[in-house]
Amino acid sequence: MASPTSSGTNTSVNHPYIPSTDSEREEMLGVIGVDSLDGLLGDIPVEHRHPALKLAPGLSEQELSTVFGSIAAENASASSGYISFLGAGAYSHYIPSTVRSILQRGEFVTAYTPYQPEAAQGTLQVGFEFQTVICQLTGMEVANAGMYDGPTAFAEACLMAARVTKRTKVGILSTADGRLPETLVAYSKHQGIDIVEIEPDATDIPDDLACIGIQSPNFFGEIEDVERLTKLAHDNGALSVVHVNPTALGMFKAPGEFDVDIVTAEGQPLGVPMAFGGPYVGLFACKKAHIRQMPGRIIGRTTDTKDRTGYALTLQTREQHIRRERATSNICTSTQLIGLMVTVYAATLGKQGIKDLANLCYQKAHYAASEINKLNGFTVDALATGGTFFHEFVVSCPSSASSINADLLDKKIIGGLDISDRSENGMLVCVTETSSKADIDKFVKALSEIGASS
Amino acid sequence: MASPTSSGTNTSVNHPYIPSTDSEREEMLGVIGVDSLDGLLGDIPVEHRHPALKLAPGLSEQELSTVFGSIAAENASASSGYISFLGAGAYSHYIPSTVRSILQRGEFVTAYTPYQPEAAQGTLQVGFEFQTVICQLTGMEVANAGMYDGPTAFAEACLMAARVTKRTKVGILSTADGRLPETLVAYSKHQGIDIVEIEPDATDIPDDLACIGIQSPNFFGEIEDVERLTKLAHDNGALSVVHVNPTALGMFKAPGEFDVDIVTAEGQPLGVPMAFGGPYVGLFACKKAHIRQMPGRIIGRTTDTKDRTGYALTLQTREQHIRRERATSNICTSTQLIGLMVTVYAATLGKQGIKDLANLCYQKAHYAASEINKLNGFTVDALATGGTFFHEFVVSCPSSASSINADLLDKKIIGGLDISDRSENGMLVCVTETSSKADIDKFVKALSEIGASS
Amino acid sequence: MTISTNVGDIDRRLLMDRSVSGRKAFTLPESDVPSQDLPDSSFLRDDVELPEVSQLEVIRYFSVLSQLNFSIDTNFYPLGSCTMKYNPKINDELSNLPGLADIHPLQPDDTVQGAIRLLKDLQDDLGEITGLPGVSLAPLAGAQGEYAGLLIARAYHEAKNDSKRTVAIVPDSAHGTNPASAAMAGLEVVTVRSDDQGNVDVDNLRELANENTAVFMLTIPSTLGLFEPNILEITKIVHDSGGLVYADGANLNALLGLVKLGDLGVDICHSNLHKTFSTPHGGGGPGSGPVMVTDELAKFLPKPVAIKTDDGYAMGTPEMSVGAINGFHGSFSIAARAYAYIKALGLEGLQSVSENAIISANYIQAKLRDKYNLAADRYCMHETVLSATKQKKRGVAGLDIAKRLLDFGIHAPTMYFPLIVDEALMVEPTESESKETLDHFIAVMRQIDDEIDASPELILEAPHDLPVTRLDEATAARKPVLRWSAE
Amino acid sequence: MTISTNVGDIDRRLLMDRSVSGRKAFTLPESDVPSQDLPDSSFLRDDVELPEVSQLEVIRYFSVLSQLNFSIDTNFYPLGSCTMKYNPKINDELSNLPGLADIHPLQPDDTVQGAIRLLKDLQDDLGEITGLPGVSLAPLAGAQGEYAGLLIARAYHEAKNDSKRTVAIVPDSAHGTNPASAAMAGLEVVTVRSDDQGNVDVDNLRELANENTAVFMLTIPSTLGLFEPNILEITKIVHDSGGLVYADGANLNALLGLVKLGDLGVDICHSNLHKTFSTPHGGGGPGSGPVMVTDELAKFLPKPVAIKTDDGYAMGTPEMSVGAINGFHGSFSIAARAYAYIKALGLEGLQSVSENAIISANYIQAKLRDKYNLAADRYCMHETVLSATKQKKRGVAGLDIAKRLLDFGIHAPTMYFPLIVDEALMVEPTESESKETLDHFIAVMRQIDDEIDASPELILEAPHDLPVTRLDEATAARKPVLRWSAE
Ligand SMILES: Cc1ncc(COP(=O)(O)O)c(C=O)c1O
Ligand SMILES: Cc1ncc(COP(=O)(O)O)c(C=O)c1O
Repeated sequence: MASPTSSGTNTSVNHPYIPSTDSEREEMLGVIGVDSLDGLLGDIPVEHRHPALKLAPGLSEQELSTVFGSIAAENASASSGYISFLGAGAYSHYIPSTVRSILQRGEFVTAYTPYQPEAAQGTLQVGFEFQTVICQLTGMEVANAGMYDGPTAFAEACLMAARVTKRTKVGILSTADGRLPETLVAYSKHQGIDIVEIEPDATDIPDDLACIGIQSPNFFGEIEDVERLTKLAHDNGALSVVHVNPTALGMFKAPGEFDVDIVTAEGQPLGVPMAFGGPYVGLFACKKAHIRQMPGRIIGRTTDTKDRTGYALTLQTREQHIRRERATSNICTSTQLIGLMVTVYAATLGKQGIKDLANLCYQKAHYAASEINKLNGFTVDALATGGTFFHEFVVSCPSSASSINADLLDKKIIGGLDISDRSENGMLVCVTETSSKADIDKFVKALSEIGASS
Repeated sequence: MASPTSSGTNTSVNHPYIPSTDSEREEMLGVIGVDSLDGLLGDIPVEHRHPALKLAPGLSEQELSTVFGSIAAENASASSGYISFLGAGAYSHYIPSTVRSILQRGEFVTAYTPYQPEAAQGTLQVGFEFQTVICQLTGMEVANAGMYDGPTAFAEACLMAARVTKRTKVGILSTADGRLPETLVAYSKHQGIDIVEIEPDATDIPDDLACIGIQSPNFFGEIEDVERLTKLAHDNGALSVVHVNPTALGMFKAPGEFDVDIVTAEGQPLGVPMAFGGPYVGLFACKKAHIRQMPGRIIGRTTDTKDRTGYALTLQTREQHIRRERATSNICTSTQLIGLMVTVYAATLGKQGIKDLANLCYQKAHYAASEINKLNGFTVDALATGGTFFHEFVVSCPSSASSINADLLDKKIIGGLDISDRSENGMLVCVTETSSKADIDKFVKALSEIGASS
Repeated sequence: MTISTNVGDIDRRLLMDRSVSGRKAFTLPESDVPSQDLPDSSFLRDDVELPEVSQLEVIRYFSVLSQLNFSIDTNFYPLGSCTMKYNPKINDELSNLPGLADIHPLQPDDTVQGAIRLLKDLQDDLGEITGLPGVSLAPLAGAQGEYAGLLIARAYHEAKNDSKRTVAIVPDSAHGTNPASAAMAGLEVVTVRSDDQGNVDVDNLRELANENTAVFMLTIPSTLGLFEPNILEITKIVHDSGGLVYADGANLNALLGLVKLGDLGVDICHSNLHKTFSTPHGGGGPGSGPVMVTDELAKFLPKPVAIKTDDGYAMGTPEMSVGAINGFHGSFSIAARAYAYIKALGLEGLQSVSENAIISANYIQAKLRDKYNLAADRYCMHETVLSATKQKKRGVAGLDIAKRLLDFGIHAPTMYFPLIVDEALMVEPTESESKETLDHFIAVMRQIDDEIDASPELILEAPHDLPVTRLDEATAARKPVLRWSAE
Repeated sequence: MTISTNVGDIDRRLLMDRSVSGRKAFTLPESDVPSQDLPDSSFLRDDVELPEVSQLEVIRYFSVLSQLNFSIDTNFYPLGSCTMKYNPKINDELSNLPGLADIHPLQPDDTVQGAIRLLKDLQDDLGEITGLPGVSLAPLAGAQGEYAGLLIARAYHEAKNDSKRTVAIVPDSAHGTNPASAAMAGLEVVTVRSDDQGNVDVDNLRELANENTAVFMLTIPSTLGLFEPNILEITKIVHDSGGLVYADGANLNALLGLVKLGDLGVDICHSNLHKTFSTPHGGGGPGSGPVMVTDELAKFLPKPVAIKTDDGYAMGTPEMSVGAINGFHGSFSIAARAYAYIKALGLEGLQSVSENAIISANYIQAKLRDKYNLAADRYCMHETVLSATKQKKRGVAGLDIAKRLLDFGIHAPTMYFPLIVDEALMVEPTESESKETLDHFIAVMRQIDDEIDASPELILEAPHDLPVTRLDEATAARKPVLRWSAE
């Protein structure tokens, strides 16, 4: 009955990841009281047991390394000599050696969620440190131990605002990254949430909004007037949800200073590789008053039976494994290890480093902007309008950004993001501390050449 | 008096590697009771204090990474697309991930020599495992915890043979790597040791030899008749010192089977990167009878006050820190961490892996040899003479190996070692499991093209 | 505050309490561009109060903290439903290669052909393993995979204008994420009972499945570690009612190469790459929860999916996609690890994984059933659910046994889950633990049972030698302290 | 055998005792070449009895073992003369870059220009720091650097046909490697006394230095942590006698940018890159012990040295080189780490290293001198040698104090060295430890002194909580067991 791949016999493939030997398997089956593995599979419909599978045979580690070597070689990146000016939600930053070093600690990497606090004080204390770092950065009272990523954190924040205010309409600033409302739609579409667009200069908002969702710096790199918009929200009984770029917080006022209710962010810029989009970590902080509506895992401080300080998961009654369909979120496995990276990053940069970093990014982006702005046919919008920007800025190009990008690629330059859907011939250019002046100058020169010939 | 770089003030540069702040320094100087650092330097002749130094200013970590990126990019290697057929004492082998993973454990990397055994059981138990692995591989009774590298281990073995036999003449086989006698000369030249060359087919040796030093596989990759030569040594009251390639021991008879007295080896092939020549680890094993003449660190098993097993440095009275000028060697800091790599490597490959590895190297080298031997103008000496070889073999080329190598380099091939000083137009070619058939075929094709055009 | 451990006393102060003004662990390069004007100072903040410590202190602090954890690299971790197996080191290494770690998610497809090829190949393998060929790797964990699956189910019914299907039927043994995800998807959760064998009560299901049924969520094997014997009947009942069958594939480690979910009538499933496919749990993530569906449902998959084009690979959006459930393409470097795992094992290796996982669990069950009650007294799949009811009567709860195990360097099993089993201790050894380790666990579990009579305080006060004893979790929740603050 | 630690009981069996026939942790690729004939079976061996364990077991075994160590990454390690400072992680990383880790030592110079440039640049920096511009990076550790230096001294005298110079004068406080290296170099070791201040007894030196003197070996600062106040007089005496001055630079951490050895009349010195230049000690190596000499002596340096050529860099052999003291070019990847360290600190950073190392040592000395005797009651350089003679009288030896420190997570100081100090405890804090750590050490040292009267058994039986208590080292040496064997 069994197909050719059947293992009616008890010999399994001997593999470095599987210690049991044939004779041990034989012995165990004997103890269990069956002749063969199939004796244990009685509940699986026999006609479907041991199906044929089209999968390649296993590789040795050396062969696997060769396979990955070719895969990596098919990608263009800094390590293959490209320079890049992409941002728009994922940023190239230098990651300190301390982060990589601590990330190699198997005790962190291969532990589970700390359900047994006595056996997980390492993970737990790091999580507590993470919550502290997020509070310090955002100026907020409390933070959770991390969400999946920035957009899901933002979506969950809007849903939380709806729970807190018992309202179902969410306003999102028109200048936000399209990924934020897009994720919110997917997260909320069956929960009766309406999403409306709010202009950043709005002086009036619907009076039934659960929150205004503000991204600042916004998608175009510009700082929004969070203070005014938060006041506007509060005047209308709505919450203010602000999605920040955490690097910018080394320099720009923290949302906590503006009485913001919930702050979210993509944590990737804080020491996490870009890695084609993930895994990242969503940052989530809010006012203490809303703590029991917060989604995600939370770590608290307490004491043991000998009165020594210890840390444990807390407020678990919000979570799905206790409250099931009435939980504040379905999130379970989250991003603890990426939180570790953020925590080590923050500890490494420290008070002075985060400031220096923000300044350096600011200097480089502004230098690039002013040089590009000098080029014939290219205009930097923010320089024209006097907007304050960080990390990135919109360049209006003489032709479509994608056609320019194609030419740039020939020069081993990955240009800024084509945002023609939001701004005519717009290119969103990002510059961080990882771009040297030489890189920027090369980019500017290339743009000028391409501009001239188009 | 102090030069411009003086720090008559107490402000030092604040650096990530140096925690003390200005105010802490001030406070500490106050406790010490001096006004400034210079108050502590009274013993340094004042005219020589604070000299001018031509050193560059410090770099940030990001800058340092850039500097190293350029340095690495100036070297040609597998990672930049070259294939190589160099051996002759350092070998390209695949290093399993387990080795690199364990090598990242700071507790191993940043510990000192285990003088406090209670606080160093990790290092000590690993060292004991290392000694075990070396004994198992070589078939010898005891091993030490490692020497600097292969050639120094060999030199120390010959000196030890001199101590054991109380003789001062050392015979070395003419087929040995020149690095072995060369290092022995540097190690022994002021100790009245004479070195004589012995032919591998000698049936007679001087009767005052301390030892015969045999490399097998020899410099040319060929297996020597260790059994016969050992008997010859013993018949003349000399010891037999055999320098092996540890990878070959996965397949070829262990020296222990031939009653050899001391075995040494370069441990690099066992999981250690080639790294332009070091650090490596010298392997050193001998008969139990000679244990107290053995150089280097030795780890022994014992028990604690609660009768639990523990490990500690032992037989330290042989060592320089106790016996000073009468020590068996001056070696102090040795190669414990490289020994860890070897140990993890051996544990990972295990009984089957070391066998498979030796076989794979054998297959590839013999395939390459037979293909090259088919080429016009190229002869593989060992195939001509019927010698048994491992890893490497001598190719007699139509012209000098260096001229051929220059042409190979244009094709991104690093050819075998030019050994024209030992064999006319000789090239010592090495092939291990890291060369694919495609690499070998490419090499053979290139040789044939170059041979045809020369 | 200090604790004593095998590296002597350990100082557990937080970083902010170690901070000294002026210390640093890092320096940024000097700016190499001409100085730019700063924005108006009204925009600018004061210092961010992050810790000021030296680089050594950063390394030492986190290194020491790490040693306070149990982990797969250091301990046996038989945590049921979590599949704490060996996380191959080569996978971490390969997924961090330059060229994989440093590519930007918005790079043009033609500059990331290797990355997309990897994703496409992994999609195909997961489709093949589950028998559900439509795959999106977007979901960032199992729960997001569930949610994506439910969105697909809803989209499917909507596409048929079948708007009254707003009920998710969920077994009482289900993991909490199932009902929570259903609620997020706007579905009403209706619970189907388990029978006394731990199976779905088929009669009860038949009563519940009707024209309102959007989806039936079944964990296969179930959270009791059992394969549903009536699976074909169950999927038929649901299909006959017009609903879809969703399989929670968190327990896929039992099924590799032994059975394909698609063959059983499952329409949608997710898999936790951080369980079956060995990517590290990281102390609670990151994970990855790909969603797999039938060909028919593939057009609804969340975006993006990797596709093969005429001249290479591209990231694409399915025709009627339920949209983006997160920022970019899912957990790429987790996917890369899972890919490496599948390639390293290959077909026969994957089969061997499940075979050995099943044998190990049954072996433990056979060796402990005289001392501990079983949630279901029949052969299990990759995990066995013990019930400490007999021990409870003698004064020691499942929790206490779990804590006592820690003293032996063994992580606790999953406790009090599934909810339908009293004093549940869910034990999942996985295929990557040796028989010797299983025997040690068995011996310890038997010893603990003996200790109940001989020296119960050993159990009730456990753990003894860890960095902390049992913690006051009630106070932690009542008066939450969630961050450092200057005191 | 198990021990209890902060991750529960730990199993310390050796790998061979864990071995199970048929298990494996690794597979080799299949051969891709046509099958080749094997040699005659008389050449071939039976199996090599290496352990057979799974890959997880390899990782777990070594990970758990690592946790039994003290290390810089986890503990304060004030081990005098060893300079246990922070080992920057970036240096490990950079030295392992592909392009550095995978180059073969025999590659043609033009394929390794980056590597040779690094070596040349490091040679220059070390020459500048010591004021001795001739540098070879060949020596593999300090002791080999010493030996190389002595070979150079001998070659120098030989080149002058001065064959009767066969004496090395060595202070009684010298490290054991000094006399051992001298003996290897065929020199007769003559000991010069220290005076009651811990300085070289200049009169005694004057008596000893004569036409037989090949070299005077002086450790600067001395092993008592003192800078020799009569250094200029000493070097003059030696030079006047026709001998050379060798400086053991193991303690160079005290002198960076503060004084150049070459300016003081030193002819030859070595430096331990694994001390002053922060390369990790690795539990006992690998190290690197470059030898630095005056211009005049450069032609004798051991081979190879990196040299600048017209169009790049090359590895070369000095004109009258003492030859090859090991296989290739020294510890290249250790040199790369030291290079990274020097570049990261730069001129001012290196000065700051020594300044802070000196202040920290003096601070400890100032805070402990009322409780512990000092080997020399004056300001010290980068380390202070305490003498536990007062404690010894009260029943507790230096060794006991050292062991008791372990209980507090602090590694023991160097004990019973230098030999001329009774009950020596040599404390070297290094610049990389914070004042807080120093204060903690001071407090613990004071507490231990108090414990002598209050609870001496705490000290005499220490350490208490480590994986083992004190070991029976006598039996270990009397009946050596040096390897696993089947029992
Ligand atoms: C049965 C089951 N379903 C779903 C989940 C949720 O998966 P994740 O934690 O990846 O979100 C889990 C994980 O614990 C589980 O065990
Ligand atoms: C003063 C002194 N000289 C020489 C050495 C020997 O150096 P190495 O151990 O690198 O051989 C040491 C190392 O302990 C030392 O402290």
